Amino acid sequence: MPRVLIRQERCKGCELCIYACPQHVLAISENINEKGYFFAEVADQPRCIGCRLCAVTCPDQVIQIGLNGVMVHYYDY
Amino acid sequence: MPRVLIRQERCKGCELCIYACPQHVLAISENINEKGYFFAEVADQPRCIGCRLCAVTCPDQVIQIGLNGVMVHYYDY
Amino acid sequence: MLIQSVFAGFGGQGILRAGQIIAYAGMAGNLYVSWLPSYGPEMRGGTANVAVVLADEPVASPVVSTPSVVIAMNRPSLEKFAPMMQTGGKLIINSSLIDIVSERDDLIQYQIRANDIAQELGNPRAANMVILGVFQAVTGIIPDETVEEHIRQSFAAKPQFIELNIACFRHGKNSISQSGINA
Amino acid sequence: MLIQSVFAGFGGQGILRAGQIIAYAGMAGNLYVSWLPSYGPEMRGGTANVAVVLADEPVASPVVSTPSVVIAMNRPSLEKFAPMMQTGGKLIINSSLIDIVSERDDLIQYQIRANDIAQELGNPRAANMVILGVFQAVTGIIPDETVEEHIRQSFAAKPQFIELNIACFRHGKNSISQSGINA
Amino acid sequence: MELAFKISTAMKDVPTHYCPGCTHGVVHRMVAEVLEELNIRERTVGVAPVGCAVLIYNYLNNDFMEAPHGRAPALATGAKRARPDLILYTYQGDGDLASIGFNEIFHAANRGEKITVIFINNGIYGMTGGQMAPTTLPEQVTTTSPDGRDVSQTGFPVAVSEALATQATPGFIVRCSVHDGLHQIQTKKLIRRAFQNQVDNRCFSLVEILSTCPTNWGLTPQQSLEHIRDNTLQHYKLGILKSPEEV
Amino acid sequence: MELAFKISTAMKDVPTHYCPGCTHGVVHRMVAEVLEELNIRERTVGVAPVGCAVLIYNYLNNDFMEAPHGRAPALATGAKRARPDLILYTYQGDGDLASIGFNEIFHAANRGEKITVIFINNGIYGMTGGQMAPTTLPEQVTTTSPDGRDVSQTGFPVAVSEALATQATPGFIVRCSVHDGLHQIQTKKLIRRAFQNQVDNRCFSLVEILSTCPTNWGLTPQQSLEHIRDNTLQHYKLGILKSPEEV
Amino acid sequence: MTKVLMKGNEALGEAAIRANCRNYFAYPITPQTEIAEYMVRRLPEVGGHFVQAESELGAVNMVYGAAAVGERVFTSSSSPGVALMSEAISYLAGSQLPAVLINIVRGGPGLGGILPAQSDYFMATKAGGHGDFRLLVLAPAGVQEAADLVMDAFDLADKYRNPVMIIGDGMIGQMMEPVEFREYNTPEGIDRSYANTGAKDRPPTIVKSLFLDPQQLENNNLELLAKYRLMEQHEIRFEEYAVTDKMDVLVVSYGMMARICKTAIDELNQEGHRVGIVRPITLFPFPSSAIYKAAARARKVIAIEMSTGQMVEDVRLAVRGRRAVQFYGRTGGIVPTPAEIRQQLLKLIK
Amino acid sequence: MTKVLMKGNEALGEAAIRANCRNYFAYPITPQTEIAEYMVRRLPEVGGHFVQAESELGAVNMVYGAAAVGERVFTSSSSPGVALMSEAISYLAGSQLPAVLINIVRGGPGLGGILPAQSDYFMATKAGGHGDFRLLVLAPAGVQEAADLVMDAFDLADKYRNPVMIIGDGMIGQMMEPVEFREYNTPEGIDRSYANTGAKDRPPTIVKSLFLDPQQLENNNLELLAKYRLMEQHEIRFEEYAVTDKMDVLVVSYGMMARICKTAIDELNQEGHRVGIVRPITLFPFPSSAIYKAAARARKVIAIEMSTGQMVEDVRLAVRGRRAVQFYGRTGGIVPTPAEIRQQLLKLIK
Ligand SMILES: Cc1ncc(C[n+]2csc(CCOP(=O)(O)OP(=O)(O)O)c2C)c(N)n1
Ligand SMILES: Cc1ncc(C[n+]2csc(CCOP(=O)(O)OP(=O)(O)O)c2C)c(N)n1
Ligand code: SF4
Ligand code: SF4
Ligand code: SF4
Ligand code: SF4
Ligand code: SF4
Ligand code: SF4
Ligand SMILES: [Mg+2]
Ligand SMILES: [Mg+2]
Repeated sequence: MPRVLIRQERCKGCELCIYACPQHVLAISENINEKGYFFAEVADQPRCIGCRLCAVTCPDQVIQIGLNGVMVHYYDY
Repeated sequence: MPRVLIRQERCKGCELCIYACPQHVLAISENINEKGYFFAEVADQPRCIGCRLCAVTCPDQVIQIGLNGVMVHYYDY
Repeated sequence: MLIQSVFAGFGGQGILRAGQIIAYAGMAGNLYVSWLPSYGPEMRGGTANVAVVLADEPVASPVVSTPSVVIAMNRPSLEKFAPMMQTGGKLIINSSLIDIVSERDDLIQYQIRANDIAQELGNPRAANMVILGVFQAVTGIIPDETVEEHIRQSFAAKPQFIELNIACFRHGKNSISQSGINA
Repeated sequence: MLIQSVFAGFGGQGILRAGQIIAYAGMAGNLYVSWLPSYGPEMRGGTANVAVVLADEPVASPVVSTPSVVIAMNRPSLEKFAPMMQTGGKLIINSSLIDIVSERDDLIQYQIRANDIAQELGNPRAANMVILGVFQAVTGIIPDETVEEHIRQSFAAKPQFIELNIACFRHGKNSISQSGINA
Repeated sequence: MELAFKISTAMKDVPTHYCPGCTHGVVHRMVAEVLEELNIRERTVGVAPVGCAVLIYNYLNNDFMEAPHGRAPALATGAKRARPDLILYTYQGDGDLASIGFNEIFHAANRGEKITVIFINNGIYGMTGGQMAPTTLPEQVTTTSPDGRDVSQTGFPVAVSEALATQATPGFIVRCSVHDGLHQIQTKKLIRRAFQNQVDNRCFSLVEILSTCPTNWGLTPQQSLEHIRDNTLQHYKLGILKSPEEV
Repeated sequence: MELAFKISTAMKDVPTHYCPGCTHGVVHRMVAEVLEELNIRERTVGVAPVGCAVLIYNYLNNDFMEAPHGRAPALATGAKRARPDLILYTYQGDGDLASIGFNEIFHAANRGEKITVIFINNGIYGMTGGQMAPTTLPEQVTTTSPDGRDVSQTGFPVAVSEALATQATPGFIVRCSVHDGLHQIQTKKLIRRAFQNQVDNRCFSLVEILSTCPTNWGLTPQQSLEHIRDNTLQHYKLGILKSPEEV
Repeated sequence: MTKVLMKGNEALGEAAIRANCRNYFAYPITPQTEIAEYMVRRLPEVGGHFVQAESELGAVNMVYGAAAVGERVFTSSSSPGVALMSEAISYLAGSQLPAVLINIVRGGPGLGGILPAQSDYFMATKAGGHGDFRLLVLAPAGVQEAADLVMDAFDLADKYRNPVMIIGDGMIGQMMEPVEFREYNTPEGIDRSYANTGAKDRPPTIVKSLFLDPQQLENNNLELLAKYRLMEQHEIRFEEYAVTDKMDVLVVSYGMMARICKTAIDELNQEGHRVGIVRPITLFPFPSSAIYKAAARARKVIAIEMSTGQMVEDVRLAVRGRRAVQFYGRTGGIVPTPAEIRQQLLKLIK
Repeated sequence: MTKVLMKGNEALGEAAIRANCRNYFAYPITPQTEIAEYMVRRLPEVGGHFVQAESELGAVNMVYGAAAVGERVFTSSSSPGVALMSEAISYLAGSQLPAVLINIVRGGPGLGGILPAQSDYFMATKAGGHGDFRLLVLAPAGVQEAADLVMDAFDLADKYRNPVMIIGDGMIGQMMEPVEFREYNTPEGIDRSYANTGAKDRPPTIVKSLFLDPQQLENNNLELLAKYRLMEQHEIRFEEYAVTDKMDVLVVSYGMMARICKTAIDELNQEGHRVGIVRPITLFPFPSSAIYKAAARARKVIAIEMSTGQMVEDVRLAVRGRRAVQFYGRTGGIVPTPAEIRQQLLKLIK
């Protein structure tokens, strides 16, 4: 079971992760973080397939992907 | 009738004209000019076909080719 | 007469333009003026601010290290500039975005819900004009018409926005009672 | 004691090497020495020259503007340096290539057919050693053996040439009668 | 919980000064990951450029020196020659590398310096506020090409990798992009190869990365990535332009 | 007597400082002839390099400015932009153009400056006494490669024309040689085209000419020409690398 | 002409255009990039030429080229960029070419910072390059003066066939102030016979600084020296303010720093102190004799700069030991406040 | 160690090698190319590294790189090449990196000529670059001293983490003189903690000159300033010769020029005149107080340089108005003769 971990205080709300996610797991929050950005949040965790594309695309090291169990190997990274 | 005109005081004796001449018209003199160079001289004028290669190759503007009559057009220059 | 003011906020809040309008109007009003934006690296993504000096003698230093008037459009601006102000200085706070006031008790503080008012008047981007109105109210050394004239000039390229900006300016100006803090 | 000499000629005549041998020998003889080649653009295709100073006190200026000894290996060298010489200076002329002498009557002039002699002795390139011999004869402040020793060192990489060069040096040295001009 | 994607230990845990969505951050992370994966962080020295990435030493967890504008390859050369056991890389923008510093990169490549170059081509001078770069696209509006780049006056975009690839000295020269996941994955691999070449003492390596500058392009981060896909890629072909195996 | 070959009026009637057999003189004469033939001498400004040709203004009969080492293309750019009616050419050696000044030539070419560049590639620093140039051949002995150029340390010879030809801006880039009569004749024609391009306001033009330095190669003038034929041509292919018609 | 409110950087560019300069070559660098951004719009309107160069080396050498063909031309940069130009600036001076160079100084050394500084005084006045040469250096203290001096700079460059440098700091570049451009007419009879304009009906001109014969090179140096002496006779400019007899303190300060000093001085004088200031406007030639005279009328002398102490050497040279010259400076982009200066002056007064 | 006869350029290179410097990067330029030609043979013998750089910009920035990884390194050039390095030299100083730079000065400005000159004094001592920084500058007067000072230069560079410049002229580079290399041992305990040697078991090191916060940048400047003050306390070197009471003339001159002056002085003193000389060996820090004291013992003071007058400013600063300081100079590659100097001194004596 993959889990998307978002360090919201680091997020700059660029939305790149949201476009990157093939499963539409992520969305922009209605709240702002301390820096004044509307941050990314997980909108639909169960859809997540753990592909890591959101993390690969995030310019600000906001996202980590947690895993319980076996990882599906979509691509080497 | 082509004629090779050599400004001997300008010649640096590099011999390039001599090697360039297809007709072996030119040679190095046994005398030196004011600058201390053994200069080029015409050794066998009648063989000259007026091809101008000696003049084209001379790095020191030593050689001009005079012409009485029609020039044989070996190449554009 | 010497007004050493700082207009501060996020980039994009129209802070530099507000300062410029005042500087132009000051010049038109025969004052000596200078306008000096911060151009440090803090520009990027962070705060933008501009020092505007209005004086009846030539301006010595365009750098304002102890402002007499500060417009704080966001919280970092308030936190940065309030401590530097002169005693008795006037601190104008955009209370739409800032939920605190300065702890200093030697300042005159004005709170104005600039974003909300602008939004209500129909142009959320004109918060800077609302707050400019407050500035005009608390300084009042340039005739209102002159400032309004320069607001018009500043938006000459987008005439459809002129009246709305003027309205915001006036609203800001009138929202301040002559004496003291306003919520 | 101060010898301010200039060795001058075409590039390729071994002028710099001759000067170097003398400088080395001078140093070995516990003299103060300096060796300063001209490195101007005249190098290319033109003349080469080197100023060699030998002294019993530290050398002040390695630049020789009024030489006391000049070796002229070709005509341009003679024409350039003879006029600069000190009164009483010694001018050594390679008469194989120079058919004149200086017009100055306050110099001691030596003519030596350096190229011809070298040729006769079997190495046309050793004209510099012939003339170095003359230099040794007319200055004579370094023991002959010391100079010869440094000729040997200078040709250490080509031992087959050593003896011939020594022979040229000796011939040059001995071809000068102790007093005055020699043809 | 196990992490299938975690933050590289070769990066410092601090926020960057980059604008939201700027891909400098993406490439930073990839470099850090490679240093970690190849286990070379502790013998790696980076050379910071002058450009938006001038503060890269605040983010990556390896030793750094800061170069005068454009001269990073010369610094890396001096450092690598003096200490061949260290891993040297430069991280340079297109103003830095393709404009003022093109001579240094060209000659470092041509001498075959065993260094790794990360070249961020975002087609603009980010740090100074959006002036035209040699790599700016035709018709692109910048503060010094306000009516769009006029190729008749300023020339066509400079193709650095192609120019370097023409030279005979063996090297690894590639162009890639970070405009979508696929390309990001590939870019990471190429960066790894570029460092591996150095670990193996093989050759000069340069990875040109098509990158964004949302702020000065006047686009959102997402639009910026699309701009690469739709426009930049017309002018800049991706691929391995030269590899040491070939030569 | 009519003259079938006469000394160009665009040259001053003075001896040069060049070494015997140095082909700088050959190219000088060709440039002069072209200025005369195209009747442009009176509106032509040359830019002298730093190198053996630094005194070119003593020999050619047109206006001249003298550039800092390597910067001739920048001077020509400034002059040509300020006075587009003038004909601007630079005359540069390989140290000047391919080493210290490569950035200036690269960007002048890339901007498409309408200037003419005569590039004398003799594979060595002539003026300073024979040090290695970026264009020095592998194994070639110079004073700074006393055991022969070691390509593993100093890289392979730089190919300027190839590097410039990769770029998209239209231009005329050719490499030719003066090592025999045939090639000399061709070189002259290419020089003429390079100036004609400018007269027609067409494009940037560069003529790279393989040239000799008998003095620092340690060869006779004749051997030097043979050296080009037998060795240099192995590394430097002749031909038109780019022409404005193509693009 | 009417007064307009203008950014210093833009006023510099506009003044150049009004001084009939049609050529500008530059490379971006904070805090003066607005000059380029302004010129790229304005020059085409007047038929001028702008190239964004590949580097400052490219820019300054394009300036060389345009100057050599006899056209007015300028470039601008900030400290590291100007340092890069050093070799070429020496060439410009050696070849006796007129050109205008603008340095909007930022904190150094090295990459330093981008905030205002005056730490390139030495580079401007002594040795921004190799060999014996000098630039004529003008230091405005505000946007209006900057605009005026740019116009003068082109005339002075032509008059002396020498590069002229305008030195400002980040404040001058970035601030807006009212400015009125004066009517400008290019002086008549500028001699352009040196220029490369095509050898038509005349022998070729050669613009160069190479003189292989040392005597000729010395002659060139003596020609340069003679020009510098002439500048010292004719071009020295400075402002005196509150210079009176029996001053407590004489301040010497230039550029924006001097303006800040003036505020402090006004305050002090209102309180009954006697503080005056000499503000050099030409940094080379330096107003040595004015300073010498003013110093003689003061108990104490202090040089105040945004540097660790550069102009102070010229002040000491000017004062010739007659007074000890104190120094106060801030660096790295820190702009001293009037209050800070006031405090320093009070220390001296006591 | 035995004495060998050696060209100055080669002795400079050999001394560097003996000072355990293993890295040299340079670009050819007359009159110092022999250093490179020597190093290209010698360095491989000792496992060192030489790169013929693409330009002086390349060379000096390679120096930066090698210095940043904590290795001894030097470069050499001549005037125009050194001017090109200005920006990078400022970076070296700003980043507090040790390195040795050699300038074998030739006539300028511009391309100038290739003969000996001293016209880069300003560039070496005041402002070979932007911002507030100084090089420690050493000026040998012969081949032996050049070799000795090179060894010292590396130690001084390490001691102060500051670039050190050796400034000579074409004569020093080209002449051969006897030289004996002293035993050299690298001082113990050089602190290399600043260096980029790989962040193993320690936090990363950062070699930089950028400080965006002006207070930090000012701090860096104050650190630099403190080093320069320390140099002024501890590193001043000069030679006094024939300095006595009641001198007719005190000469101040450096480098080879001073040697030439000494010959003239010897002659004059033998004739009964009293002429002395102070020869600065460190040009920065400048031996001001020695000159001040010596000047007090002389009727007249003259600075003699192969320039149109640069060091003379520092002499005037040193003398603080106590004596008028005369100047005599030749430029452009002309080396004054002892006779010429003698004549100048005689004029003053009368
Ligand atoms: C010598 C010098 N010239 C100019 C500058 C100003 N400058 C700083 S960054 C930069 C360009 C940055 O563009 P790029 O390299 O493309 O990096 P980006 O910011 O786009 O990542 C310039 C011109 C400088 N610092 N030094
Ligand atoms: C800034 C600078 N660096 C170095 C030099 C020295 N220098 C003069 S000519 C030259 C190289 C000449 O070689 P090249 O350009 O190939 O011309 P060539 O003499 O071979 O024709 C060099 C390095 C200089 N004058 N200026
Ligand atoms: S891991 Fe993949 S599926 Fe899950 S949120 Fe990220 S991008 Fe979407
Ligand atoms: S990509 Fe990163 S910074 Fe951007 S919105 Fe997503 S989590 Fe935030
Ligand atoms: S013209 Fe031709 S044939 Fe006649 S001499 Fe010259 S090269 Fe020989
Ligand atoms: S080519 Fe010219 S210089 Fe050479 S030998 Fe012939 S005539 Fe003389
Ligand atoms: S200015 Fe551009 S390149 Fe720089 S951080 Fe912002 S988006 Fe990135
Ligand atoms: S040194 Fe070489 S390039 Fe220079 S003139 Fe002599 S032969 Fe020609
Ligand atoms: Mg960029
Ligand atoms: Mg060459």
